Amino acid sequence: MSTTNLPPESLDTFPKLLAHHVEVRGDRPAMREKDYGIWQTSTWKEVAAEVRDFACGLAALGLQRGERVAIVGDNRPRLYWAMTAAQALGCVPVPLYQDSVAEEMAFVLDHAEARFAVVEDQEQVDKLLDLKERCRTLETIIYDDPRGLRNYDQPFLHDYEAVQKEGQTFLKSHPDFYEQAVAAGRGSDISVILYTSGTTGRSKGVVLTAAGCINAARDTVAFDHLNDRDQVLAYLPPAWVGDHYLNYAQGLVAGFCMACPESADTVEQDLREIGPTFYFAPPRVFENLLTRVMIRMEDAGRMKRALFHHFIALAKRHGEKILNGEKVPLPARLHYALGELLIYGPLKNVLGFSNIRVAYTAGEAIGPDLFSFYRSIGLNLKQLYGQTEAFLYVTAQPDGAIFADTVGPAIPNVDIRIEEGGEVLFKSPGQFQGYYKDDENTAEALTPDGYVRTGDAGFFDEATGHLKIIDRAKDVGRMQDGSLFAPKYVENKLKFFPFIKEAVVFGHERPFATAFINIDMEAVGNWAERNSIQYGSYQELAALPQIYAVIGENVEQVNRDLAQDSKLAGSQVRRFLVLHKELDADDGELTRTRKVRRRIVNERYAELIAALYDGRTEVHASVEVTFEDGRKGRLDGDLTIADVETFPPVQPAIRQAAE
Amino acid sequence: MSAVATAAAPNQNQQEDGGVTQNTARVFDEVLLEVKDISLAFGGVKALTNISFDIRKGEIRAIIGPNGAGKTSMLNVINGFYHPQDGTITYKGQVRRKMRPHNAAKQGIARTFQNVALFKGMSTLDNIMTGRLLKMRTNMLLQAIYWGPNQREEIRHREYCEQIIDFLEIQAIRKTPVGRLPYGLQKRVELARALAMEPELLLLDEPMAGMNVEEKEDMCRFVLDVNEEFGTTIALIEHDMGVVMDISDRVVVLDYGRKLADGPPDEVRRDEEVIRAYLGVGH
Amino acid sequence: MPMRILPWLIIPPAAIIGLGLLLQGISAIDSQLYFTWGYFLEVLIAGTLQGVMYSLVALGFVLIFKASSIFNFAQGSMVLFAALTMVGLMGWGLHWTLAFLATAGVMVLLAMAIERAVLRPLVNQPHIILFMATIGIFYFLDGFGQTLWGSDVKQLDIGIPRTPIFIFEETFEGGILVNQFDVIAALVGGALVAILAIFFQKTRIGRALRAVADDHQAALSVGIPLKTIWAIVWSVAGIVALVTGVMWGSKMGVQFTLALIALKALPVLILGGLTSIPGAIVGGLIIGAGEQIAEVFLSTYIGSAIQDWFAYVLAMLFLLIRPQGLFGEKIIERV
Amino acid sequence: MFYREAGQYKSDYASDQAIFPIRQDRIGVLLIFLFALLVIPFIATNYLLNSILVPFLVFSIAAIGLNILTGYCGQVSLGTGGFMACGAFFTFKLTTWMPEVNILLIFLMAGFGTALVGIAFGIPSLRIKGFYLAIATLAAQFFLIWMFTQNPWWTNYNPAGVITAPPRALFGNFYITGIEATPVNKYLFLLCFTAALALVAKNLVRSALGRAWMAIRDMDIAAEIIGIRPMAAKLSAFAVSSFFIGISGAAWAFMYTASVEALAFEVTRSFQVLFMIIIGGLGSILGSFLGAAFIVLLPIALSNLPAMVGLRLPVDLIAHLEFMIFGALIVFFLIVEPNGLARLWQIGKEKLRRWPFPY
Repeated sequence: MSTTNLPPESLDTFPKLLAHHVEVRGDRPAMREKDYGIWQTSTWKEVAAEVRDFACGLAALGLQRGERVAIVGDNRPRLYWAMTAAQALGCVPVPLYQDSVAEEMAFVLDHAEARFAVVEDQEQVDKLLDLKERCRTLETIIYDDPRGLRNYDQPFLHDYEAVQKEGQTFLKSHPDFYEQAVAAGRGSDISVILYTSGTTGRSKGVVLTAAGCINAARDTVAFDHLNDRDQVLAYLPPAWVGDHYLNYAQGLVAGFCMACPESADTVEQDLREIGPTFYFAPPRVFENLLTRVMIRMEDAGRMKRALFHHFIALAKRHGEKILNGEKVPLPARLHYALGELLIYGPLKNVLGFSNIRVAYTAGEAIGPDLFSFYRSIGLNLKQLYGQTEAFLYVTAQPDGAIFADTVGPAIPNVDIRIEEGGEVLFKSPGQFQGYYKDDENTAEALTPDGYVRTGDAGFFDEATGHLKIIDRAKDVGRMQDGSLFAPKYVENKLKFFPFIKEAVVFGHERPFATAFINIDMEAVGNWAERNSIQYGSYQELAALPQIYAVIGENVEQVNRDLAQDSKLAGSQVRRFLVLHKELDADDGELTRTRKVRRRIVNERYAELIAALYDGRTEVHASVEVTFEDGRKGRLDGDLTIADVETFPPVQPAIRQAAE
Repeated sequence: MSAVATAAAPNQNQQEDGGVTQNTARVFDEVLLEVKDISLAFGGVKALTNISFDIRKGEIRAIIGPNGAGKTSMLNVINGFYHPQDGTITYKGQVRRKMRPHNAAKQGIARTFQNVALFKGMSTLDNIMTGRLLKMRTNMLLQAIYWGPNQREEIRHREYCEQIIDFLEIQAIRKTPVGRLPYGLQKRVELARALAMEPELLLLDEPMAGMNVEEKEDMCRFVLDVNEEFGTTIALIEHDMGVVMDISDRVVVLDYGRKLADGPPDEVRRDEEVIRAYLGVGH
Repeated sequence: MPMRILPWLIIPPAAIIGLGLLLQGISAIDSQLYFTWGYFLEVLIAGTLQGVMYSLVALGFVLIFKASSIFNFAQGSMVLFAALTMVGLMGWGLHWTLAFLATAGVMVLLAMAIERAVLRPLVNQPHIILFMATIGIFYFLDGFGQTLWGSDVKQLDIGIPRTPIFIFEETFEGGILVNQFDVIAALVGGALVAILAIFFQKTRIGRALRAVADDHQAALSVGIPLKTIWAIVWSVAGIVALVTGVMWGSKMGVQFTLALIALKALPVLILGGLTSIPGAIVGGLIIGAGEQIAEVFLSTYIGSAIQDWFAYVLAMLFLLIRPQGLFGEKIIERV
Repeated sequence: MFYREAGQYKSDYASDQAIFPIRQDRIGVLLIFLFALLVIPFIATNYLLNSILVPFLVFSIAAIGLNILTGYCGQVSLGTGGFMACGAFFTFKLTTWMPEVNILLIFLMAGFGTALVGIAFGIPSLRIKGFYLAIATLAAQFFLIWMFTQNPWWTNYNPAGVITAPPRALFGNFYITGIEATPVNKYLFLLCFTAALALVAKNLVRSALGRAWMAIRDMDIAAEIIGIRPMAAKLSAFAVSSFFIGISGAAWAFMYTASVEALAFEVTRSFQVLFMIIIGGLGSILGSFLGAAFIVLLPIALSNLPAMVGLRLPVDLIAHLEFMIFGALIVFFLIVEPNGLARLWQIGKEKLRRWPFPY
């Protein structure tokens, strides 16, 4: 069933799609940006003109077909337009994470051999000027925001608008240049190279073709019935596949409007204002949001709190069924409608979720309770499973068939195969061509018959036919007694507690499982304030005995849950410690997308892990940290190790799929 | 004497923070404002005695001196709030008769105050919009109807104010009542209001007083940016000698209502009399 | 700034003589205007004595404004309330001296109640809010007094002679008629001012009150809590109201219009300055005399009953020339 | 709770600067207005119209006027009664002089006349401030009332010094003054007129003029230094304020009481309106309406209360008790919420917008 007006299949590059939207919906909004206090809006026509001028300007500056153009910055319309402009010229945009450290950035720039870079502002210009020595190919830098750059007199620095002006002049002498350049584009052209921040080692450039990107996006646009009345907020890093797919590619396919926030600090406010209809956020965001909802409700008056909890409990019983269109008795339906008026509606409004038709989460497993919470208040939150290598989607849950512990069936035109060892393989229209200039890794990632290895372990749930992901294939281990050890599974369960921000569980080839815990500064700090407990720093807060007590209870609860499942009962956590520092991407402990880098944690905290297993109750920790400005220092502290009760496995009972 | 501590600081400061420094010596020729032999007294108490100096177009001019040296009185004289008993003020080549502050404003002199003088009952945006009042033209009847010419004018000036808001990075507090803002931000809003007047001469009375190091750095950057981007001439009073030496082109030193020294920062710093006044020798 | 004495010795007589000469001139041209110097002086003295009564009311305002920056609109209803209470107590058979003392006690209690119930919760509010609150008190006391004691007109007689006497019979033809009651009232007023002056100069509390007027912080360092000071100052104002009520009440009877004499005191206040006790006295005299002279000599030209507004216009014109009032210092505005 | 603001973004300054930027507010205000316009005339009794709604609307206009001067420009005035009298007597003289001119136009002309008087009495504000000014405005109050009582010309030599509203129609047979005017007619006219005036006031305070007033109110020295001419700002506030108050005086005399003497605009009237804006909220148009409603309803409630609970008290005692309770309530209210009903409403609205969160 297709209610969506998909563009003709012959349009196989993004610039061609742009031209199509100018024809079909030229005066509809294509892009909004909160700037100067209001949502400055550009129609498809205006966008096309901006893109054309900039593309011609790039050509005038000497950009040649096939070259890579680095794009560095936040979600700014002009940077997106620069991507399309590059693609129009048959060049390849390479978006970079704007907050990545100099070394990472230098590597990517060098590896992609970018001669042109389009950047956001002075900060990025300064960064690139520093790197210019090391990146021999970099020749021209174009900046969007001229603020503070007045006195920079380097000849290779150009103002975005000046480039566009030049493009207009160029266009006068080459009136057909742009149309010809766009027409020369082929679906087989490389559309974009996305560098993955990879859990291990150097970044790899994922090469995606234009036709692949567009075909993949067409499938999901049809799958979720997206159309040109939809609106999204582009707040995720443009260098991440999620943003490039969900907002850029889907937007150009479906013709919907992409809104850019005013700044990273105002995303929440901007989300409330825009009220998107399609929304994506990693589970972490939903989790933080729920934590804050609960904390704020703690401060509400008694009446309001009672009302809130009453209706949330009601939603828990009936909300999901109502959302799934299942049978619910009329009184409960009416009761729920009252709840929608008094609690759910206002709550979604304050969070900016009122207009959302489809919301997705992905990237890691989401706690079932967390997932149910949002669905029960009427937010159509679904899970998908995907990868940069697939150009995002591999599986996604269709409306009405949602299960907290699955990621849904393969989406149309995607083929999935489970390998002997449990690893998930797929073949999809959007799948990548290979890693850029890296045949070795490409060969490793692809099977001889053209399937892509995901590196994740999973299986198809028999009852639902949906894919279930347990963990990274290489992280799924065995306890010493040979029973299954799925650290991520346990960590996710731990992280669902409000005080626990991050957890790292150890146990592979060990007699029992142990864990590092990171407390959630906001939640714990709030709790400490309410109980008038004095603390000076994160470290002090983390070491409080009261915190250990609360977290001990949390771990015990998880153990009780794990004992329900005979397969995973062996993964119960017997000992844990609360880390004195937050795991941090700047120290390499997390990826930019805030996933734990297990290997590095293992290395950096070897002493602590040893202590967890040798029976010590206290251990001295000393670890190197990187401050925001790049300086390094050491953080010292004595950490307590606590023991937790474990439970014997319960005899396996029949689990219900739609729990 | 409290000035001692601040006076001692700059020498170390100078080398350490290279972040916001006016590094090259700039040359200015055109005199924008000249005060000559100004004397001001309040019922027998002399606040200023025979002060003469000039402010040149495009420069950042600092007025420094110990507490009670008459710095603020000097600014008050320049923008017409006090009327000196003696002396002349020449602004843009014209000798000025007695004038009220709003006339000074009309001629392009804007200022900020030592103790923030914002309109507490209004939002940040409205405060900045008041800076545009001189440039707004529609009459009362059109304002009563609002739609049409008045609305277009409102929008035009709103656009200008939004640019200043963007420039000073105060987007997040646009609609916040200024009374609720922390002190540092209030100072920034006050600067924004003065900038909204598109002044030729901007008088800043201790723009960094009561700020922490980070806020001071921001403010320094803004002052330099304003001078650079808009070409606004700036006269500022400041206690933090490090700041003064870093950002100003020329410095005039007052003490007990008299002028002690006048010249580039380096010269003034070495001046015997200035050192004596600041160290309190002989008092 | 030292108050220069000389102008005060020269200006008033000069102004009086000048005004007399002016009126004499007019009467020479226009026979409708009756003018003799004796009649002029008689009117002047009657007005000045009336002015003392205005000063009494103004004094109550000034006391409170000085100590707390509150413009106490309820001063008028305090006058009414005090007079009603005293008449009521005398109606129970108390001698007027006892009734006076008992009423003074009531006024102190009232002051404490106002401080506790109204001022304390409103501390640190803008002046306009406190002003509105005193209007609330005005209404309350108005209603309260009449609920307790009834609203009919009552006579208050404490034995002040009312017979008019003639003075300067040899200088002016027919002499000058002076109301004995007014003279006594003026003496009482003068005595009250003297007592207050001693209170402010010589007692510790008085000095603290003056400190409060200058600076609340300084007052705290004197060691007397602000709320105590407020209660005291309102008590003093209450007793001043009582004296005012007795004088006005015995002059024109005790009835609800007594509350409106507050309106009479207001031009006195802007003329003399809200914070100046001498200003209240001198302002009262000027307003009293000016009003009387205008009523007698000008009503032919501009209509009768001008005493309703004449004082205001007089005070306002004066302010336009000298915005700080008679005794205020020139304000140097700072930024 | 009822706010659904997600998705109500502004893509141009015009809608960002709208009076009611939130859609739910627009709908709410429209519903209230439609209810007042289309439903109330059919269900309201004459008592409700004559004794509550009409005076409420008349006082609302006066309160808006005084709020412009005191709440927005910071100049305390106690001369409201006098200016209302101006409006009433000007209207009377104008409409008896030119009976053929439409009464609406006469009202406006009377308003402009009062504005001129306001400017004259506003001149002292250039030199004096605060309570001094408040007292000085009493000069206007007493002088104007004296003028209207003493001079029989103003009443067309009526022996009782009373002016009576002659019958005047807005159009055709739609009489809004005089005995032919039905309560419903008066109410409907006043409703639309008040709404239009409130819109004008709101437009002024959100434009350049309003900002100049508020700047003078908040810090007059700083205002002058950014180029605002204090004289222009203050006198314009006096003029606009008096315009509104004059019209409300005219409406009082011609539509509420229909026959009135100058003493109806005594100084207590000035206090009454001042109470309205203090209790309603200084510097708020909405507050002017709320304050007017409060002050109109309170005495009615107070005088009906004893009878409702079955107490039979002598009339004068009831009057005194009313005074007491009124005074006590004023004080109580100032203590509870010195910023007025508008502030309470604002807090409530913020709570609703953030619902279910407490902050």
